Amino acid sequence: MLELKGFACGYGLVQVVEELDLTVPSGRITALLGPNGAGKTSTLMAIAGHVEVQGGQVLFEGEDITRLAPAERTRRGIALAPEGRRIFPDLTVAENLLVGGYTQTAVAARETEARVMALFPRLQERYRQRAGTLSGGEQQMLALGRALMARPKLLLVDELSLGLMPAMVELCFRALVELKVQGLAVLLVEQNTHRALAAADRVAVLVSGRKVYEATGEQARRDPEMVDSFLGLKEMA
Amino acid sequence: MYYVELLLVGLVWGCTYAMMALGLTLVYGLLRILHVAQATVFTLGAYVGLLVANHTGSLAAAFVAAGLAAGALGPLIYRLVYQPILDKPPFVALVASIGVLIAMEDGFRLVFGPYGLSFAKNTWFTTSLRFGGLSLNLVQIWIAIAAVVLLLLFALFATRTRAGVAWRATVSDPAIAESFGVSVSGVRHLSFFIASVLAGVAGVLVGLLNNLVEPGMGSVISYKGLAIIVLGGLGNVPGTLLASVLLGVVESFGTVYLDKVMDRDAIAFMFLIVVLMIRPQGLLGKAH
Amino acid sequence: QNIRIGFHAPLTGFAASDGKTALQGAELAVEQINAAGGVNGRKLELVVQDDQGKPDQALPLANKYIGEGLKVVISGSYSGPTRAAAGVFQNARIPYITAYAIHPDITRAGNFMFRTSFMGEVQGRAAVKLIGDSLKKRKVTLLTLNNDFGQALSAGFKEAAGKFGVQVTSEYTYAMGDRQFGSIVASVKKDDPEVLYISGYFFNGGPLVAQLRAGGVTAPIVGTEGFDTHNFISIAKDAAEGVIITTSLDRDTKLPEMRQFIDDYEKRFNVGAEMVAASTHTAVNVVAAAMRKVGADDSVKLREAIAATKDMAVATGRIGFNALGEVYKAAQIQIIKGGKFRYYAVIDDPVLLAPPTK
Amino acid sequence: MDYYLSVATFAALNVILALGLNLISGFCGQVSLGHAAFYGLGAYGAALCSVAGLPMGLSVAVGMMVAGAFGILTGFAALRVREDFLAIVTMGVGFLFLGAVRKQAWLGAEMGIAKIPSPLDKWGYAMLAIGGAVALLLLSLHVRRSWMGRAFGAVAQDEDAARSIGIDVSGYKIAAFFIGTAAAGLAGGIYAHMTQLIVPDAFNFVQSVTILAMVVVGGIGSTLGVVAGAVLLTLMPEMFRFINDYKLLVYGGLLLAVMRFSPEGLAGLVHRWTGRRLA
Amino acid sequence: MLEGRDLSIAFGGVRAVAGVNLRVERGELAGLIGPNGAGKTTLLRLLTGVLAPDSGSVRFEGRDVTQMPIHRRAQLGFVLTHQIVRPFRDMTVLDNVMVAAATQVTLRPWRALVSVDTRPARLRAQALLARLGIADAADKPARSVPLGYLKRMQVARALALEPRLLMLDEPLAGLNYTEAARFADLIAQLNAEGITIVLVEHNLGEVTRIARRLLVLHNGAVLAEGVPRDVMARHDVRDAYLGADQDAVAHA
Ligand SMILES: Nc1ncnc2c1ncn2[C@@H]1O[C@H](COP(=O)(O)OP(=O)(O)OP(=O)(O)O)[C@@H](O)[C@H]1O
Ligand SMILES: Nc1ncnc2c1ncn2[C@@H]1O[C@H](COP(=O)(O)OP(=O)(O)OP(=O)(O)O)[C@@H](O)[C@H]1O
Ligand SMILES: [Mg+2]
Ligand SMILES: [Mg+2]
Repeated sequence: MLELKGFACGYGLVQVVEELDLTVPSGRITALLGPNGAGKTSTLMAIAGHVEVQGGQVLFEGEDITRLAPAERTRRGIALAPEGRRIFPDLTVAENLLVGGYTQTAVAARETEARVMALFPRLQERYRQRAGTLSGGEQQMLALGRALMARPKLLLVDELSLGLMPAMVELCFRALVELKVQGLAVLLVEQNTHRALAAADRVAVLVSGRKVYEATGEQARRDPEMVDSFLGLKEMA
Repeated sequence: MYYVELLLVGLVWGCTYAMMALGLTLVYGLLRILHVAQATVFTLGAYVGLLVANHTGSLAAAFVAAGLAAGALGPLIYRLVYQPILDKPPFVALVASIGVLIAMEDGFRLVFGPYGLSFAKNTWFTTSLRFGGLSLNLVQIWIAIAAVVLLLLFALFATRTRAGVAWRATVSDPAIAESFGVSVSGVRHLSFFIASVLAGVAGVLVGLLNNLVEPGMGSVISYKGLAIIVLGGLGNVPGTLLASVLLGVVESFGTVYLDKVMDRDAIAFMFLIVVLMIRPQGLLGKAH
Repeated sequence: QNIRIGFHAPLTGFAASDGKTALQGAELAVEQINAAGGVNGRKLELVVQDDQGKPDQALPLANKYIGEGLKVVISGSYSGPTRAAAGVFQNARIPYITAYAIHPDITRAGNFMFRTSFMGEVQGRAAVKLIGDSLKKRKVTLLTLNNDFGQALSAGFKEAAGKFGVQVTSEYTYAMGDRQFGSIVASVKKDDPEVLYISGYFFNGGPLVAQLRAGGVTAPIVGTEGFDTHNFISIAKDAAEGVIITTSLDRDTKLPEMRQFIDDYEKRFNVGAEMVAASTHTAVNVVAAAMRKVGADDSVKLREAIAATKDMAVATGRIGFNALGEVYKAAQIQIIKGGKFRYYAVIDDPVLLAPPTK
Repeated sequence: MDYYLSVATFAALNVILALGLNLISGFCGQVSLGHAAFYGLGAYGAALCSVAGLPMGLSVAVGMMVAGAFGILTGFAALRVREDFLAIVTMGVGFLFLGAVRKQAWLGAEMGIAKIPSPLDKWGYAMLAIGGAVALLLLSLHVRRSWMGRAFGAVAQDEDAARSIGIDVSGYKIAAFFIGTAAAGLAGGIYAHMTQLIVPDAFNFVQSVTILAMVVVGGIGSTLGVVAGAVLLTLMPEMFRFINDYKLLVYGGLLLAVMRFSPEGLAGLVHRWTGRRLA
Repeated sequence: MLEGRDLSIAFGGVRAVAGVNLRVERGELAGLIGPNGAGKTTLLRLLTGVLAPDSGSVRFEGRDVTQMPIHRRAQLGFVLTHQIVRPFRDMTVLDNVMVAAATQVTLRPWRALVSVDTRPARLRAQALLARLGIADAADKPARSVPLGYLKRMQVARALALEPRLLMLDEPLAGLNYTEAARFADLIAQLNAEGITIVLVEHNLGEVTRIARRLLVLHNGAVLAEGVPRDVMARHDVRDAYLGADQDAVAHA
């Protein structure tokens, strides 16, 4: 589905990720882990088209999308639930979802919306509420729901559990698993290593902008200590 | 009767403000830019309208031409001036905008002369309708109608259409909106276009009302426009409307009753300051 | 070598329209004088500077003229810059002639200062006589432009009102930038005066008169030299008909110098002559006449020669200066008829129009 | 000579004005579009005292205090409103000052105040203005180095965060407004005595914008940059006298060009070329 | 040490905090937990003065501080860190901490004007950065430093104020679990050194590990209060906080 080849990204003169090769297959959750500042968010934002790709290629369904505008990527099937959620606070829940499905026809959007509502019934209850007044968890659901409205083939999720209470974290992870079962490719960035390992089919670890470890979910789960050491936490702790 | 007349005068004048201020609100809401250079768009509209009217004798043609000319200038200013400095602190755009205003005002003077031009025939202005002791001329009536209709259309657009929702999404987070397929650059150009057409049309109307089009005619109304968008609660469209009308009325009464104390501009800005000291977020703005 | 005469005017900024007209009047005078052989065989040359109508621009500019060794300077500007420059030229002992700035302080800066137009107060008095004696009206509403020009005119008007039995029943003021006068029109309708006296320039007076008439005010309107331009008529259109103004230029004049100025100006610039241009034209001719007498190189002698000007026929009539450097001349009353300024009356009252002598 | 002296005096006055504004806007982050009003308050305060017979030194000091006092009031306004709201409120303060003075007979209304005693000669004023400019320059450099400058920086960047680490945000804002506007008052006092004539229009919105332009063209926050900006923008219209008719066109165009191509102003250019940050 | 009496605030229709009473004793480490939107952040903002309560009062060391401005409270040693990190973005990390370390000097603007000596503040700031393990980022501008560093910098900034009462709003969010554990240890250590701490956290594992006492907020009111083990054992707490998936969470 998505393939990064010799990928590098950064901000002007600073390159924060280099020489990254990564494959994100459909029907799988791929977890991208790493300590703070490793470049996970930057990678995700670069795939979505918001951060400058400074080297290598981004291939999506075999086509080079390295230089495409963000909107065009969405049209091709990439959707983003960004770090910090970044819902539109002044718009209602309904309007947020409308923007999410902006590239879809009205009919398709209505259909997708029904599915999102089935996934997150809470959003139905808050349908006409200003999104800025939702609680943290509800906002996270909205961010996921908004991304799903674009009917993506690839979903990019940054910090799914940040600031969520445990029940909420659980709910959101369940939703992800359900989506992957439906055939979606998911690229997940997460600090909650245990939770991420539990859900992931593939795991890659990024440290200081370089990939230091890659394995299947099975392998990684068998040896979480191993992952920790790659995260650079083991020897510090 | 006298008070009713003062009120009416204020309302009509407030409508002119509204047409100017709505555009400023659009631009501010989207880009956080205090678009002082809107004044030159207004003035260009007035000049083009006047030249076309004097040439063809048709006011309809004048409005269309003015709207188009203004509608071209606004997005052009965005492209050449604002777009490259969007990520800079806001005063950068403000000073650049003031630079455009100074240069263009002088440009108008060089091209059209310092004296100002007037309409060869201005039947709208000379045709008055009388109701009891009140009289309004056709220009004033058109101003009121144009302001109300255009603002209603805009309100419908913003809340009821997909494009309107996309516009508001862009206001709150352009990068993410873009990511969902909203063409941010398109929305920005469109906003400048709408704002500029409004300003251009307002320019012709004010030109007709004064029967005079001059190089500096836009600056004061544009400063007041900025005061209005702040008064209304930056980026808030209904607030802008309310503030425009209120300011028109305050000025209308103030120029009579505070005549010995301060002039018209001072009255307007004193009102602004007093309101903001009581409600720092503006009349209909949201506290943060 | 040419004789260089300083000339500053607001060529840019809010007063650029009067600045341009003023410059044209002066240029016409220089062209005419040079065509006739110049002064004592030398050609005149204007050294033009833009003061933007701002006092603080006038200071460096005045110093620049002094630094360049000019012996005489003419102001084609408003009171602000002219007042600011006056002190500088007085200290440098350089004759300084203001063409149409009306503030009293200018000539009081010293004996090197002259004025070829009416002081504001004098013109205001002329208007009172016009209203009281010719129009025979009593109750007047003043619409005063809130700048030095308007305030000076109104002050003169109010001061003389009692003498002619004229009563100021109300006064409203407006600012330079105002073009919309709805509340003033409403107030005038409420007051219902017999006559209106409006100070101001064409760019605010034009819309004001138009709006008054459109609002149904029918009382006669008396204006000032600020309306004395065809631009006023093209703005106010039909509403301008019947407006009477006090000014220095008579379009139906019999005086050859004035007649010739009016005709030549129209020929040269393709627009009707205006009071502002006539005034700068006059100033240049006063300077030239003085130079013919005492030469162009000694500013003190030049001052004496200018001060001695008496009963000189120029574009604005027959003029002379009093001890303060103020001009004496008759006030021309013009009326707008058929879209043109026409003769209405002359007020030639040496007592009423006497400028102050100190 | 006289000409150069008077240009130099105006340049020095503009340096005082621009550095004062830079303290408020550059150091403390409070955008002001009404600085000319304080220039005017200083000028009127000093002029009234001087006409009433006070010696010049005392008059100028009173002018500074008047401007500073109104500056403190504006500082209180800055506690209520922020950023763009504050920009427009200060713009309003400018219009309010002008519109009120225009109508006050005791301030000479439109006629302004004339015949202000003028005890110094041209050299005297030039020296005084330049002395004031140098003093303010040193003060600015000192403030930047002092803890006041650091606290200003914190307020400018995030007032809520500044508050939560114990910085008296209100106190600093008011201090910035006081110092900056008192400086403008100083310039106003010197100006009034030098020209012996002040009229309201000299302190209008365009003047405020011109001062802001000096700050921004120089590089907001950079003391040396702002000095350069003030001198440059004073000299430029003088240098452009020969193109009389296009002066404002060029001036506006220049403002635009600087913002467009070097938004950090002259200081930004120096930084780009030499890699060094101007103080 | 700190006492909130009957604190309430509403935004529009939402009663975010409704009649909360709470006491924090000197030297304790209290955890404040509750579902998303329970009103924890709002309560903290009321206590520290960022928001003014609609009703109720706040007492700090026996003094009524309800009307006292934030910076004065901070100077008294009553300090809050923000849930969303707010560095001075254009300053270096070191400068960020230095400004906080100099509150004695910056207390009065006029005194600040005559003080140029930065050494004491610099030394203290450097020591704090070292203590929090971020000395390597001292000279980087805060804008370019990753979130984990900023979170620690924020705590360094708070410590520079020599707080006696520290309120931390989700300091562990965004840290991975080993980092979170280290950070929690640090918090416990600070507490052991005598700083009273109120900690808002969703990371239950760490809060229950280091906090002596838990307060559970639900719908703007205190639902339960007591020793972590007892509180977490209560059914109403588990229902409110953990939802239906109690088992899953118990493992987290
Ligand atoms: N706008 C920016 N300009 C310059 N550098 C940046 C910018 N945003 C991030 N960086 C730098 O890029 C590097 C990677 O940051 P990124 O946010 O991608 O890390 P991350 O792995 O998502 O970390 P975290 O777990 O803290 O979210 C960091 O060193 C950061 O300082
Ligand atoms: N300024 C505001 N305007 C309107 N509602 C608000 C405002 N601030 C908070 N709220 C509402 O008050 C409630 C409590 O919010 P608060 O931020 O205190 O929750 P919290 O317990 O900190 O949640 P989280 O764990 O998600 O941070 C929420 O429902 C929120 O939407
Ligand atoms: Mg990240
Ligand atoms: Mg919270």
